[in-house]
Amino acid sequence: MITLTDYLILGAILFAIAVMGLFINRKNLVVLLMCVELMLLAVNINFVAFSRYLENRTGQIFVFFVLTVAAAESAIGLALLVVVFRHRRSINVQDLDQLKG
Amino acid sequence: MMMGLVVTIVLLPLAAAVLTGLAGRAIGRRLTQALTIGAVGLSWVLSLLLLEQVIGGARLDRILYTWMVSGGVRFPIGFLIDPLSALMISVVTFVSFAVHVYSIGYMRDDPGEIRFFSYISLFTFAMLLLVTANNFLQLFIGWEGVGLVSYLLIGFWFEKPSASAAALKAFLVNRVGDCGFVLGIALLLHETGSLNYSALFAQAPTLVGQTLRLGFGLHLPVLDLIGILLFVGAMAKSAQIPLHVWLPDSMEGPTPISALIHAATMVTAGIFMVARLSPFYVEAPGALSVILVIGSLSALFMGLLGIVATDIKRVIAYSTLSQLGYMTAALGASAFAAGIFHLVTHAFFKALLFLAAGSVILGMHHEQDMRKMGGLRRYMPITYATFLIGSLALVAFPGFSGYFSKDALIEAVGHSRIPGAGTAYLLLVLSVFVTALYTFRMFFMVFHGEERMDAKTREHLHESPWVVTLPLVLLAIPSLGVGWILFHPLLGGGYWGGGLANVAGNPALAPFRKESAWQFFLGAFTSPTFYLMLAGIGVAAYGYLLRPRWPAAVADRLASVYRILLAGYGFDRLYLWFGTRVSPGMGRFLWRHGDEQAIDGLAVNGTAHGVGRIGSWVRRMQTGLLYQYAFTLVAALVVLVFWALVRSPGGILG
Amino acid sequence: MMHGLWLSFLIWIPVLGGMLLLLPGWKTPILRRSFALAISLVTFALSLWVWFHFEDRTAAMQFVERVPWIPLLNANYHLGIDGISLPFLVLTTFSTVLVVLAGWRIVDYRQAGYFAAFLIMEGFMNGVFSALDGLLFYFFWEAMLIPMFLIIGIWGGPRRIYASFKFFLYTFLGSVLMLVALIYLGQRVGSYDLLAFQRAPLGLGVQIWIFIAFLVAFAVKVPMWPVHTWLPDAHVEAPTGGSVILAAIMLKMGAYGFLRLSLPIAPDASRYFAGLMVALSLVAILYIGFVALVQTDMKKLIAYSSIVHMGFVTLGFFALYFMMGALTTEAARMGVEGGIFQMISHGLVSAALFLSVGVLYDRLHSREIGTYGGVAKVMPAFGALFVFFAMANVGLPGTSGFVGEFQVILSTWQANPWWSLGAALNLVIGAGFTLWLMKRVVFGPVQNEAVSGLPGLDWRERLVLFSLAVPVLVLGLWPAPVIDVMRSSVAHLVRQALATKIG
Amino acid sequence: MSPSAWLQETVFWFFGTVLVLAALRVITAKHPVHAALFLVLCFFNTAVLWILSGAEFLGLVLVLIYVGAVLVLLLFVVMMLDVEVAKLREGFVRYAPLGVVIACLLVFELAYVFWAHALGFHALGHLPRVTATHNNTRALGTTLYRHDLYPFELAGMILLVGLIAAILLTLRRRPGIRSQNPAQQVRVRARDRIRLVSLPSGRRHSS
Repeated sequence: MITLTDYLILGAILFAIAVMGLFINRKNLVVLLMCVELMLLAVNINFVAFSRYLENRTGQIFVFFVLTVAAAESAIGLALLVVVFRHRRSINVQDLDQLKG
Repeated sequence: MMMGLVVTIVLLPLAAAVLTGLAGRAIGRRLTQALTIGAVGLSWVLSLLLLEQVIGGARLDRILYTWMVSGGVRFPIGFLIDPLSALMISVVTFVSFAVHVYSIGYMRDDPGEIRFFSYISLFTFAMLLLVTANNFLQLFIGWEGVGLVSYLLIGFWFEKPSASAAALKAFLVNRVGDCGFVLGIALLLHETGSLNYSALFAQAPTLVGQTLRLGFGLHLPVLDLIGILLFVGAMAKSAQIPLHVWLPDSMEGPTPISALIHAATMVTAGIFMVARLSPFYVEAPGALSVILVIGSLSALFMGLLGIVATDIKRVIAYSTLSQLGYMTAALGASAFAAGIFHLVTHAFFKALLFLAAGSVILGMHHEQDMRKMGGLRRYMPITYATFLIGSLALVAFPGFSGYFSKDALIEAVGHSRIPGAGTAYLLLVLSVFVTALYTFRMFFMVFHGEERMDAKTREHLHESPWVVTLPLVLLAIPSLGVGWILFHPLLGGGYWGGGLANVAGNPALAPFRKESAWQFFLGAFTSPTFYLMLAGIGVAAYGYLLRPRWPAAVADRLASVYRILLAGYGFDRLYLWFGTRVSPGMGRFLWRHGDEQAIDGLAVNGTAHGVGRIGSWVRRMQTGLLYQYAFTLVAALVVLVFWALVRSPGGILG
Repeated sequence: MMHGLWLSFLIWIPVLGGMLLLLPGWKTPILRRSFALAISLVTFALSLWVWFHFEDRTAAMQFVERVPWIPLLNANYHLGIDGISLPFLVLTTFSTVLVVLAGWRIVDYRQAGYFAAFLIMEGFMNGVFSALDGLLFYFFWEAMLIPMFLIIGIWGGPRRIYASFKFFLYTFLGSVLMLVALIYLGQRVGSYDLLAFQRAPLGLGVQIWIFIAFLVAFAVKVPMWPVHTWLPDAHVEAPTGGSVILAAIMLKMGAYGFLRLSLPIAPDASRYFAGLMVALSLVAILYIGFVALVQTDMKKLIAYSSIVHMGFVTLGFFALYFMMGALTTEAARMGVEGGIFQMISHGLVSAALFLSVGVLYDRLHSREIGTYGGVAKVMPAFGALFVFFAMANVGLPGTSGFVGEFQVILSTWQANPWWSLGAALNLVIGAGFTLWLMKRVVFGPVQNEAVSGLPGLDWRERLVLFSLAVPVLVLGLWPAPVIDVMRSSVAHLVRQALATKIG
Repeated sequence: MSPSAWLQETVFWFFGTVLVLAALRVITAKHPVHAALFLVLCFFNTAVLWILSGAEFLGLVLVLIYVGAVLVLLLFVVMMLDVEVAKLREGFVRYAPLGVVIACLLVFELAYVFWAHALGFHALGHLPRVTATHNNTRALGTTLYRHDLYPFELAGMILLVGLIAAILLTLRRRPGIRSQNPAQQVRVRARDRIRLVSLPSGRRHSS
C-alpha cells in the first residue's frame, strides 16, 4: 500500500534535490529558477498527499494558489531574467551583486 | 508699637536703597544723598529710641511673617530685640550715618556715586536684618546680604582688575565660612527641630554630652560641633586665621567702605553672632576653646603683619584683624560682654581711623603709600587730631575708649578658666606691644618726619572739606568718651539683664562687677600692659622719628622673618595656588579626560563609532550574491530542524 | 475641586496656535509674531487661572479629564494635576512668553517656524506635566523632543547638526526603555493609568528592572552624571530661546519623572538604588562644579552649572531614604520640596542667565568669555541684572536660588552629614565659577572697542529680564506660596515612596 | 494485496522513481534546455502521482497550465538567450559535495520526522480509498467558488499583476523606431498641428 509517508518522503527527496541544485548550479540563473519550481512542486506533492490523507480539500485549494503564485513568479522571474540579460549580456549570478552592502 | 519701630528702623535703609538703586539716575545725586542719609539718620534716631526702651526693660521676640513651612519646619522672619541687638542697632546705624555723610565728600567726583549710596544703604539694611534676627534663617540672610554688598563695594571700582579680583576673593573666602555656617544650621536643626534661637537655647542644656556619629570612628559632641561649625562662618566673616586673607585685599574698595564694612560693622558680625548665641556657647566649652585659640593667634600674628605693611589702609586692615582677634578671644574666654564692649569701642575708633586715613588719602590725591607721606600734621590739623585720638584708642591708652574695652578684655581672658586661656592671655599681652608699635609707626610715618611726597602733591595738600571732617569729629567723641560711659553697664552686667550668658563658674568677668570706670582707669598704671604699650610707642618713635634708618637695618638683620611677614605667612600664596592652579587644573582634567575623553569619547561617540565599525564588518556578509543568501537560508533551516528534533520529546538524542 | 477642560486648553491651544502659524497667508511678520505672543499670553493667563483655582489642601489629582483613547489597550486621554505638576505648568507657560518676546527681532530666518516650534513644544510640555496615563505621558514625552530637535538643528550654531543629533539620540535612547517599562506595567496592571501603576503591588526584582528603565530615561533628561554630556553641546548650539526652554523646562522633565513614576511606582527599588542616586548627585555637584570652573564659553559654563543644580534636585529626592533622627519624614519632605523648589528656581535663573548671554551674543556674536570684559561700564543696567541673576545662581539668600539649596542641605544632613558637606561645598565652587564669570565678563576694564561700542538694553530685553528678576526676588523673599501649593502632594508622595509595594 | 492496490503501488513506485531521476537530471544537465525538458518530465510524473491520489483536477491543471504555458515560456526564454554554458557550470564539481551533503542531511531529517512520528501523526499509514463516484473537480470547484471566492479572485489579481509586470519589464523602446502613442494621439489639439501665420498680403515690396 502507498502510505502518506511514501508521499512525504518523495516530497522530501524532491525538495532536497532542488536544494542541491541551488548549490551546484550556483551560476546559472535559469536553472536556479527551475530549482525553485522543483521546490514548489515538492511542497505541492505534500499538500496533495495530506489533503488526501485528511480528506480535506483545503490542501488542494492551497496547491491551486501555490500554482497561481508560482506561475506569476516565474513569469516575472523570467521577465527579470530577460532584462538582466539585456543589460549585462550574461545571466551569471556572480555578476549580480548589486545588493552588496 | 515696638515691632513697628523695629520694622521701620530695618526697612528705612532698604526703601532708600531700592528707590535710589532703581531710579537713582532719574532723581539725581543730590536727592539720592538726601534720601539715603535721611533714611539712615532716621533709623539712627529711632534706634536710640529703641535703645531707651530696651534699657527700660522692654524686650521683643516676634515673628514678622513665615518665610515658608517646609517639611513641617517653620522658617520664620522675625525680630529679637534685647540689649545686645539694641546696642548693635544703634552702633550700626550711627556708624553708617557717619559714613554716609562722609561719603558725600569722599565720593564727590566719582561717576558711580549714586550706586555707592544705594549700596551702603542696602548694606545697612542687611546688617540690621542680621542683628535683629531671632532665628538662623534670617541671620543667614543678613549674613549673606552683607557679604553681597561687601562684594559689590570691594569691587566698586570694577574696572580695576585688582578690585574685582579682591571682591571675588572676599566672596569666595566668605563662602567657605558659609559652608560651615550652613552645616551648623543643619546640625542644629537636626538636634532641635527648629531654627529659632529660643529653641536652641532651651534645648542646649539637654544636648550636653550627646555625641554625633560621623562614621570613620568619629564621635563628636553635638554642641561643640554646632559651635565650631557656626564659628567657621564667623571666622570667615570676622576674618580670623586662616580665613582672614580677604580682609587686607578688601581695601581695594572705597575708604568709607573700609570704615563701615571692613572695620566697624560687617566684620564684627561673627563676633555678634557668637555673643548672640552665648547661652548656647556656654554649654559648648570645646567650641569656646577653639574660638579662644584662634582669636588670640589672630590677634598677635595679624598684628605683626601690620608692622611691615606700607599701605596706610592695609596697616589699619591688619590692625582690624588683630582687634577682631581680641574680640574673638574674649568670646572664647566666655567674656562675651567684654568682646561686645570692644566691638562697640572698636567700631567707633576704627571707623574713625579709616575715615581719617581716607581724609589723608583724599588729601594725597589717592596716594596710599605711607613711604610717600610724612609731616602731614601741618597741612591737615583736624585729621591729625582725630587720627591721634583714634590711634590712642587703638593702642588702649588709658582714658580712651579702647583702653577700657581692651584692657578689660585682656584681664578677663587672664581670669578665664576655659582651657587655653593661659596661652591666649600671653599672646594677647604680647600683641599689646605690637599694636602700639604698628599704630604709632603708621602715625609717625604719616604725620611726622620729613615730607616725602612729590612737590605737586604738596602744593595741593589741604584739609578736607567739612563733610569729611565732621564725621571724624563725630566719631572722635565716642572714641574718647564711650569707654567711660559704657564700662560699668556693659561689664558690670547691669545693662544686659541676663541677655549674655557665662560659662558656669567661670570668673572671667567677675572682677568688673563692682569696679567703676574711674577705678579701672587708675588701675592702668599698675598693669604690665600699660608699660608694654608705652614700650611699643617708644620703639615706634625711636625708629620713625629719631633714627629713620634703624627699621631698615632691623629688617635686614631679620631678613627671613621680614620676608615671611611681607608674604603674610604664605596664606595668600597657598590659596592662590589652590584657586588658580589646583582647582582649574582639576576642572580641566575632569573636563578633558573625564567628560570629553571618557564619557564623550569612549561612551558616546565610542558607541557610535563602534556601531559603525560593527556595521562595516557585518556589511561584508552582504555579498549581494543571491545563492549565498539561499545557502545560508537552507543551512539555517537544516540546523533549525535539527535543533527542533533534538529538543522535541523523544527526539534524536532522547 | 475644579473640573473642566482647562488642562486640554493648556495643551492644545498652543499646539493649534503653532500650527496656525505654519499656515501660509500671514500678511506681515509682525502679525505673525503678535499672534504667537497672543497665544503664549493666553496660555499663560490660563495657567494662572488654574493656579488660583487649585485646591492645595489635598493631594488628589485636580482638573481631571478622562476620555477613552485607545480602548484596545485600555489607554485613556487622562489628564490631571497635583501640587507637584502645577508649578511646572506655570513655569512652562511663563517661559514660553519670554522666549517669544526674546526672539522678537532676533530670529529672522524662518520666523514662523521658530515661533511655531516653541508654541507646539509648550503644549506638549504641558502635556507631560499633566498626563496621568502612561501612554499619553510617553506620547507627550517624545513629541516634545521633535520641536526641540528642530530648534537646535535649524536655528542653532555652527555645530548644530552634531548637537541636535546627540541631543535626540541621547534622550531617545533613554525614553525607549521607559516605553518598555510602561508597556510592561500596562500589561500587568491592565490599564495605563499612572495612578493604577502607583497602586499596583510589584516584586522587588520587577521593580528594579522598572526603576532601571525609568532611570535611564530620566537620568539623561535631568541630566545626571555621567549621561550629561549632551547638555553642554545642546546648549552651546541652541539659539537663545532653545537654551531657555531646555534649561528651564526640559531638564525638569527628568526630575519630574522621578517624582511621578520612579518613586511611587517602584519605591522599593528606589530605596535599593538610593545610595547610587545620591552618589551620582554628589558627583554631579562636585565634579561638574570643577568642570564648570574652566569653561571659556559662557553658555557652556551655565550649562554645566545647570547640571550642578540638578544634582541638588536629585540629591534632595533620593536622600529621603536615609533620613534618621527625630525629623525623619519631615526631613524627607523638606528634601523633596527643596528639590522641586530648586527646579523652579533654576528654571527662572538659568533662563535668565541664558537670556543674558543671549543679549551679549546678539550684539557681538560671541559666547567666548575672553571677548568681553567691562560690560558693566557700557551697559550698567544689564550688568546689574546679570550680576543679580548670577547671585541667584550662586544661591544668595533673598533670591530664589537660595531656598531650594538651603532646604536640600538642611535635609540632607538628617541623612548623612558628609553628603551635606559635599552639597555645601557647592556654595564655594558654585560661587567660584559663577562670580569668576562675572569678574571676567561684567567687571574689569573695558576689553576692546567692540565692547565699548555695545548698545544698552532695549525696552524688550529690559522687559524680559525684569520679568524674570521679579519672581526670582519674590520667591527668594517669600517662597511660602510655592511650597504651600506642593505640600500636600509632596507629603503624599513621600508616604508612597517610603511605603513598600512588595507582596 | 488486491490487484488494484498492486497496480497503484506499481504506478507510484514507477513514476516516483522517474520523478526523482528526472529531478536529478534537471540539476545536473549541462544545458539549460535539457534541464527544462527534464523539468517538464518531472511535472508530467507529478501529475500522474496526483491523479493517483485522487487529485485529478490538479493533475490536469499541472499539465495543461503549468507545463503547457509556464514551462514552455521558460523553454522559449532559454532558447532565446544566448547563454555561455561552460562558464555557467564553473565550480559545479566543487560545490557538488556540499550540495549532496546538505541534501542528504535534509532528507534524513525529514524522513526522521515522518518515520519517528515526531509530528504526532501516529496513524501515518494508509490513505483512505477514493470512491468511484468521487468527483474531485466538482468538489474543488464548489469550494473555490463558494468558500474561497475572495482568495480566488485575489489569485486572479495576482496573475494579472504578474502579467502586467512581466510585460512592463520586458517592454523596451528602441531609439529610432517610430511607434504610435495613442495617448498623445488622443490628447492632440488643433493648435498643435496647425499654426496660423499671418503673412503680409501679396503686395509687392516697393523697392
